[in-house]
Amino acid sequence: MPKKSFRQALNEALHSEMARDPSVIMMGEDLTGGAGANGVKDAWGGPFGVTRGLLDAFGAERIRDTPISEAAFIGAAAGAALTGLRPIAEIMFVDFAGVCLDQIMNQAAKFRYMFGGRAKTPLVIRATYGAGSRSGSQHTQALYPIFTHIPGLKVVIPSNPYDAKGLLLQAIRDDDPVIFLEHKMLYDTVGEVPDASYTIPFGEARVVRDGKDVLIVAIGRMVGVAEEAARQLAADGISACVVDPRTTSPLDEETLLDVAEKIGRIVIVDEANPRCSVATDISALFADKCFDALKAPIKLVTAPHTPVPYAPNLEDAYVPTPEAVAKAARSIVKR
Amino acid sequence: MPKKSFRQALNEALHSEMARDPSVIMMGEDLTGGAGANGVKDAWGGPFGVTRGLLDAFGAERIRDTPISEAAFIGAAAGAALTGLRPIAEIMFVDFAGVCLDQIMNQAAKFRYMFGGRAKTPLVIRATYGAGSRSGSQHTQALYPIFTHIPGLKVVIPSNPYDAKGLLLQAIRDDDPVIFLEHKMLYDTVGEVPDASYTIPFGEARVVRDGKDVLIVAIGRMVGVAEEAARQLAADGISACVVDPRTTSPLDEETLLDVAEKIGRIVIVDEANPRCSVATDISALFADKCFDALKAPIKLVTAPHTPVPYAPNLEDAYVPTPEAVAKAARSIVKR
Amino acid sequence: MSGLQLPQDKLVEVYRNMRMIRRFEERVMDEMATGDIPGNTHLYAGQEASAVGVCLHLSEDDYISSTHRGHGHSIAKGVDIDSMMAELFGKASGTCGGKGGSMHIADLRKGMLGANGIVAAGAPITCGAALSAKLLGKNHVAVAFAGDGAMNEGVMSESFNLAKIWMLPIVFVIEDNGFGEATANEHVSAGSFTRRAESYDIPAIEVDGTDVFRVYEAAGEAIARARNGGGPTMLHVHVPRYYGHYSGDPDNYRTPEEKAAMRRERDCLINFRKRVNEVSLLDAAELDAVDQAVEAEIDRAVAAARAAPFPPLSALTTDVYVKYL
Amino acid sequence: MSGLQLPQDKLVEVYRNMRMIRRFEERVMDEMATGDIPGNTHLYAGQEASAVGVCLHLSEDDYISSTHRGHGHSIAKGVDIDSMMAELFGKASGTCGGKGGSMHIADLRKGMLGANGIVAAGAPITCGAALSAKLLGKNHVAVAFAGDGAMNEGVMSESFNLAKIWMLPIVFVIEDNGFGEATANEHVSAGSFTRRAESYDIPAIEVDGTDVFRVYEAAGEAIARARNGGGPTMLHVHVPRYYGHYSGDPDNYRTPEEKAAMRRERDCLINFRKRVNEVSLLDAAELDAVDQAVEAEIDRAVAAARAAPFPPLSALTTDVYVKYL
Ligand SMILES: Cc1ncc(C[n+]2csc(CCOP(=O)(O)OP(=O)(O)O)c2C)c(N)n1
Ligand SMILES: Cc1ncc(C[n+]2csc(CCOP(=O)(O)OP(=O)(O)O)c2C)c(N)n1
Ligand SMILES: [Mg+2]
Ligand SMILES: [Mg+2]
Repeated sequence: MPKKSFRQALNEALHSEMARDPSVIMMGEDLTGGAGANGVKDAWGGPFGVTRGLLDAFGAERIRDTPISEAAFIGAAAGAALTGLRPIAEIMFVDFAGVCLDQIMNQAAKFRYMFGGRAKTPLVIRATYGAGSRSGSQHTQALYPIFTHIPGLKVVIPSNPYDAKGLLLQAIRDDDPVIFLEHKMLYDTVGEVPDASYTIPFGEARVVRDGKDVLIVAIGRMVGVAEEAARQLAADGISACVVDPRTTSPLDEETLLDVAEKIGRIVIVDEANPRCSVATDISALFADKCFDALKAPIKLVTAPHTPVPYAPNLEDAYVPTPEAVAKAARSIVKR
Repeated sequence: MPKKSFRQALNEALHSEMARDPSVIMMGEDLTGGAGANGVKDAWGGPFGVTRGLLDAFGAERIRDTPISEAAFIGAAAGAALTGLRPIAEIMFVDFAGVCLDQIMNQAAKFRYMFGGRAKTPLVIRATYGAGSRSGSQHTQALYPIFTHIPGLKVVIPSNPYDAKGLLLQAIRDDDPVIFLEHKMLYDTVGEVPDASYTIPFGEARVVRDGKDVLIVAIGRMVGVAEEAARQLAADGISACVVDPRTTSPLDEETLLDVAEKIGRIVIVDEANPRCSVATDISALFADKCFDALKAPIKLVTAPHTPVPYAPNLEDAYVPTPEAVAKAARSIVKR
Repeated sequence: MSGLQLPQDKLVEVYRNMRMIRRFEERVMDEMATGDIPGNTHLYAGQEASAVGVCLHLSEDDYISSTHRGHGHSIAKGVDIDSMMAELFGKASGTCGGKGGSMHIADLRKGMLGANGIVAAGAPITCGAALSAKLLGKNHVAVAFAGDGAMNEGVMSESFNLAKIWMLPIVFVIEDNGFGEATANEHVSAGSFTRRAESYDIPAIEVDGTDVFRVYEAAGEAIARARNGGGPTMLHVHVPRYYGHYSGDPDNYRTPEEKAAMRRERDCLINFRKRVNEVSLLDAAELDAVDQAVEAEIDRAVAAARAAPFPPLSALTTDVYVKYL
Repeated sequence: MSGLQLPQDKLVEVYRNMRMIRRFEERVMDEMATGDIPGNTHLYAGQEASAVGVCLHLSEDDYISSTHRGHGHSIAKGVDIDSMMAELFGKASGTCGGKGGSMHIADLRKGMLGANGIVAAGAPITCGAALSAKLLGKNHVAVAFAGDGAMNEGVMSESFNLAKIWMLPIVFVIEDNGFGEATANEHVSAGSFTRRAESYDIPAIEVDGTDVFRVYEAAGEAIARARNGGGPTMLHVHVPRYYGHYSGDPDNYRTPEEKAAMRRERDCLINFRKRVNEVSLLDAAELDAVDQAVEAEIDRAVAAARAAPFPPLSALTTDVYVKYL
């Protein structure tokens, strides 16, 4: 199978879906780069190069560079979704959701319910998230716990190029509002990605690696961290199972509970801040639904309850490491 | 001790603190009611009557009726807090945080950290929350999981008039940004409230009721629901302990763990939506830190993963009931 | 074209819709008193000429968005009053199956994108509907209704800018009733609303919202511009608010005198009757007949709403998603 | 008063500050290439006359807020370049102890309320500082710097309105470099920025930001108005942006020709030298001496920053709260 980057996988999904469905449009800031300027067109192909080539292929009516007005264009995307289009809106950094949360939380997410089921809102909001880029506290947050908390939203957090393409295609074809989160530090990771289109259903976790001594549940970029931890644990004879929920809303409780039942020892790895997080959410699921199978405390390895610092040594200490995950796993296996 | 309503307790705290400290100011929409009009001044005393009389006592320079511009006046309150004032800003319904979250999450909450500890932001944001008022999906949310998730914020959720006064006084004197949440359905509840000023430190849970068979942790309006459930349980010989964290950030882990260790059976009651909630947060705390003392699954009684419906029968079904709490408790006590 | 040149049946429709809104709101106020309508509502009484004068230019395929004060816009856009009344009572037969309530009445089949509990939130949503109309190549337009208070929400300004640079077929109708809740507009709004719109090169028209013919004419110009690819227009419509901000508002920040004068001198229904009578287009008898018909419709709507069942408890957890798991 | 009537030492200070900002940014660009400055930075080179011409009117007790492109404003407001450079390197000796970085440099002792990673977010914060100045009865003013792109964020409009109705001692300085990131301002901004401010009855002045004397004069008028209780003013300052949007930007959406012309014809330092030379206020030798002094200061700052230690790991969890538990 051809190898492609996470970025390229997303770009392919956007190209193929816009070609397939004329009602799909995109809007965002610097989606192309160079709009209205005299130099190269599509100069950026998006702030992270994900939307490159779409302008050429589909034109400025469908690939819309917006003003710096997130509330207006996210709201416009929601309104367009209510009325026959399938917009993909981009929030450059998920941190900026702070200026447009109303349109996401109180509008798009609630239309269908408030209107008694007589509306659908096929909207995708793409945003980058995550620490590691040395960008300080306002360009590095995870924030997916906030979206996962909100009924009416679906929350998708791909961990690898293959999933990125299949989940984005599903998101675009989905009839509900989807928050699609892309970790900046994953864009250059490479993996096998078919050229053809395929969708990955929401709410289906992926068992990344089988194991019998400890279950490591990991989200987004943390899946790679969990895999490395599993390798380290294997070295001292501990067999770790790694599961990637892929979507936090809906959450694949069934698979998570199946595996947890069998293993009974659990570590959850989450880059987000610890309070009211997806990590606590999944822990609470286990503590209620498979309590009798639990053999040890449920360990959470997360970012600390702090903003993301700028200094490289501090930012590296902020993000969960394979070592920290392995340590947490050992602490519950050997007891 | 004199009996006062929740509303009156808050009003007293505002009066006494503004009299004590000239740097305290307030801003919000219809904080007085009738600003610029020809009729009665301070006509509303605030949308819920909480700020009545402050205009008379302290004047329009300190009691500021704002335009409908939450982002601007919450940001202004944050900026004023950075520069020598101690503003109390009111968001009429916490649901409206959607239009000003950036100023709360990326600005006020992060100033001190981003600035390397060289700033303080003594800001209080008061907001009403909660279901029960037949107001539909956009005026009834809890949303405190979102604020609890955000480092740099403190989150206060009083459950009774006595705590309301003591916690609000602490909030105003506190040097960090505080989200102070008032449940609409509690304003008319009455309790003993001293006339004198007193503060209740943050991060100190209250043991509302002692008991040995099951621990019920409840937040805000749910504390009363938990107490009623405890009475019902007592009737069939089950002794329930009820604990009110009072602040979700900081959270009094020590008291919660102490009680949980002794009892080992836990129900958590939370009016917020269930995903990534304070309920899951506290459950995860127990599943990690007092796992060996747990005798049964940790049960969560929360709102469903839906917006708040308008129809009275549906809204009543949305909010956790004493019956549901008692049922959850029985399910883990009898096993 | 001047509203007075409207065909007879249209004139009657205008009057009927204004009366229907007025009586709907008055009746809702009465029913609130019985305690059978849950919560609170924001009544549109006094502002009828704005919704009716604008919506007369619209078809079911055109879009409107509304505010927390949305009954009038819904009725003017053709939403059925039986289901609206049922919605207010929280019944299963309501426009939203009882799940939305007064602040969330929406009917997409009629191009009504929803009342909205969040001030100004409808503006960008309506830009999106206008974008759909534009890209899906239909010749439809979208109208965003908002209040004077909404003009101070940033998303309003953002929407002006977006609508202009994208040349969207949209009209912003700012209904200025002088108040945002209990606060007078002058106390919180700087400058001029028309100049705010004009600063984005959006043409703005100030209109007396107690004269449905004036509204009709201004809206006609604006909507024609939108249909012909001329982009957005803003209407600043001055209207009286008959009741308090919401049904429970004592409204004591306004003097009895000014409220009496308002109803005496700024009533769109009285004005209409005067105008059509002057030019003897419709006689009083015809209009009285309309009043009676309206009364009967509203009685029926209330009776049906009262008789209807609440939604089944199962409705609590449906309609959150088209499909979740 | 005309900037050219400034005393000699002030004139030198103006030049020194502009040169300091220019060289600071050029040096940061060089240091970025070594890979030792983490992340990316937004460089202020080309826009110096705006920050310097405005801040010359301010004391340490006056407030400013800045943007993601904040180095120039910080230097102009008197923030020490050693700690700024150290902050960019992420060192413990940085303005924010290395925890903030380029987009969050703040120094409250100097009245610098912070660069900001969120476009337009500084505007309301600065309204709050202006409110403090007003209520605490000091005669101080606050200046909010923002870019052309920021004019399309709703909170900007909200801040205009709030500043006017509260008659705050504030000046909004909109630095229009023609771009928001890679997107041309004309492509995304409707109407006129000065008319946007004027629509709130805020006086607005359009200024050539390559001429520090023009900026100084316009800012003088605005700040005097603020100090005298006259409320807000908006300055629309046209400036060139020498580098790409951020240090890693290929900037290929601008032609080499236009970039060359920009540097040739719109350089505030060249202009300054020409002006003071024409009226023979300062001779080249004096200015060359300033250049050398600046060079030495920057060398020292970089050397110190490189030598400084990173923050201790314990710093990760401090400064989140004044006191938590
Ligand atoms: C974002 C937001 N802020 C505040 C409110 C509370 N609120 C509801 S209606 C209203 C007044 C709106 O005034 P205006 O726009 O003039 O509409 P009117 O009520 O006069 O029709 C306010 C402040 C809200 N619903 N949403
Ligand atoms: C709310 C928000 N949206 C988008 C961004 C991403 N962003 C950073 S700088 C920038 C362009 C700002 O343009 P302008 O205001 O003209 O300032 P300039 O960079 O030209 O100095 C954008 C879009 C952001 N930081 N914050
Ligand atoms: Mg109004
Ligand atoms: Mg710019």
